[in-house]
Amino acid sequence: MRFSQEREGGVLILRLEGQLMGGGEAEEVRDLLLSSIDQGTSRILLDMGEVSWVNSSGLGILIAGHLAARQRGGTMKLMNVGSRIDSILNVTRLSTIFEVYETEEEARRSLQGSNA
Amino acid sequence: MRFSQEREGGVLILRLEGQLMGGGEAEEVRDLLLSSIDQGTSRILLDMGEVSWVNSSGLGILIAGHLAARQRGGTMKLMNVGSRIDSILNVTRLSTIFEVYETEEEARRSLQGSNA
Amino acid sequence: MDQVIQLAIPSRLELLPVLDRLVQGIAEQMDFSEDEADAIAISVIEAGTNAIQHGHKKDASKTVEFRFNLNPDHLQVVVRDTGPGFDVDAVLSSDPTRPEDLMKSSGRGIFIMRQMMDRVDFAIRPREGTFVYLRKSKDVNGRGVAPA
Amino acid sequence: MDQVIQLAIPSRLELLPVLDRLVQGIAEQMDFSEDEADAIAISVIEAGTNAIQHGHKKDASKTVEFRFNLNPDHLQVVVRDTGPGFDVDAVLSSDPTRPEDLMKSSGRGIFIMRQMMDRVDFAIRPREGTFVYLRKSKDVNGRGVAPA
Ligand SMILES: Nc1ncnc2c1ncn2[C@@H]1O[C@H](COP(=O)(O)OP(=O)(O)O)[C@@H](O)[C@H]1O
Ligand SMILES: Nc1ncnc2c1ncn2[C@@H]1O[C@H](COP(=O)(O)OP(=O)(O)O)[C@@H](O)[C@H]1O
Repeated sequence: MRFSQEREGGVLILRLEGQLMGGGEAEEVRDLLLSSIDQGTSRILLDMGEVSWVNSSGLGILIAGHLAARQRGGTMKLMNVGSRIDSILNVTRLSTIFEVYETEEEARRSLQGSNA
Repeated sequence: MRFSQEREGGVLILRLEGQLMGGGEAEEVRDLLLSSIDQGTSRILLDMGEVSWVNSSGLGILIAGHLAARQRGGTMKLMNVGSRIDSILNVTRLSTIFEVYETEEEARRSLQGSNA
Repeated sequence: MDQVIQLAIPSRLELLPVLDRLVQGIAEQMDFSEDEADAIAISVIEAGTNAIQHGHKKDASKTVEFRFNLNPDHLQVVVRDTGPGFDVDAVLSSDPTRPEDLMKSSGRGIFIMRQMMDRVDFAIRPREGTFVYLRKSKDVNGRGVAPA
Repeated sequence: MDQVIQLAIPSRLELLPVLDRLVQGIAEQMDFSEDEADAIAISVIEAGTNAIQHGHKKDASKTVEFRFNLNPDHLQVVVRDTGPGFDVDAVLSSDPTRPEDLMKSSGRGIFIMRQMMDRVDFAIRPREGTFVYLRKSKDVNGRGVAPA
């Protein structure tokens, strides 16, 4: 699990790479999400394009981010979700919770339009 | 290990795919090589483009084909050799024995020009 | 007997990707489809995660054992930890997809295994530990992934 | 002790690709470069091939054991079969790259291991079997592949 971050117009874009499976670097993603939200950045876009794998611990991290952003009146959205991860989101019904965008443009537009 | 064969102008083109590591299907490659040569096809081109891996047993199969073709006055050449396999050929000095071509055109031309 | 692959790893979550690689290799060797291979891999990883996290409390000196039985028509995987076990019935009767549970940050591992595999069984044996049995058949409606 | 991964497989050459996957995963986990990972994988495969072919004569009921010791600065792999062993000195003194041996269809496995790894040692122990020790260090001139 590697990640890089960008900030643009009040939106935090977090690009994840590898396996989001809990332990080590995956916990750094949780910490970064929660501390950014704590510091006031509550509009977050997770780029899942390079994520090959998510297990239930990884899903827990996504949920933690989602809840924290919402508590601050913001929102966390996903983009570039591959078919493997899409199937896990479907199986666990988390697809009904996370907003998923196909393209970066759409995702950014939806977040920058919001007033969080 | 999977393979497919083509015959063109007296040349047998064998396209290998996967890991050439001895056992099972790799032995089928040996059998095909030796029986084709036995039946008079002694100009052979091995397409290694989709071969991800060769171990010492796989090298033994290549050598068996090379020797059998030569005994019939023919020749066996390689093309599309990736860097992993190239390094094994170098380490074992088999690079001094096998003729390796970069492109299919070159390889075919060299074989069709020969009179084996 | 001649189709058993055994793996033993220390209880470290960082090793799960290594497990993923091995399982994908075994699934490929058995000619499972890519979807099926993914389903098997994630299930074994979930079972391994539970063994490390709940069974061994991440004590790296404790070993998690994986036993892969490669049969012509199915794969069986047994995951073993030496922890105290848990109340299986209670866990099996909970459903993490109920609207009120959907936001819980945990409690999905066993559910995912049961969605992805044909059979999931548990055995808690005093002094021996906790055993998870995962089974996936070949072809028979090759459902690697549950419908949305 | 908490960095040991163990694998046991039946003596079937068809399982070598599974071994390849596991070794690549371990090498990746240890942050070896791709060239180094390839070098390690092919060496472990050669040792496994010998254990299956020479040590166990492909008797699938016999198990080959692999022990991976993950250390901060190096990986050590021990490959064990329960066969009778062989004359190590005789094999080590032969060189498959000599012009007169170049066309031999076998006799390259141990040579490849020695080119690819930093250290290769053997132990033949009565009643215990044949042990091959392979060692690869990190960074120190990261030579995954010998020069042409
Ligand atoms: N190997 C195990 N040893 C002890 N307890 C376990 C084990 N596997 C599962 N459990 C228990 O079952 C519960 C549900 O597990 P699971 O569905 O995987 O979700 P999660 O691990 O996210 O809690 C765990 O919280 C734990 O209490
Ligand atoms: N694990 C083993 N058990 C018994 N004999 C072995 C073992 N490993 C190697 N040998 C012997 O050493 C020889 C050289 O091995 P190697 O260099 O790998 O080449 P190859 O396997 O192609 O013969 C083998 O032919 C065999 O006689």
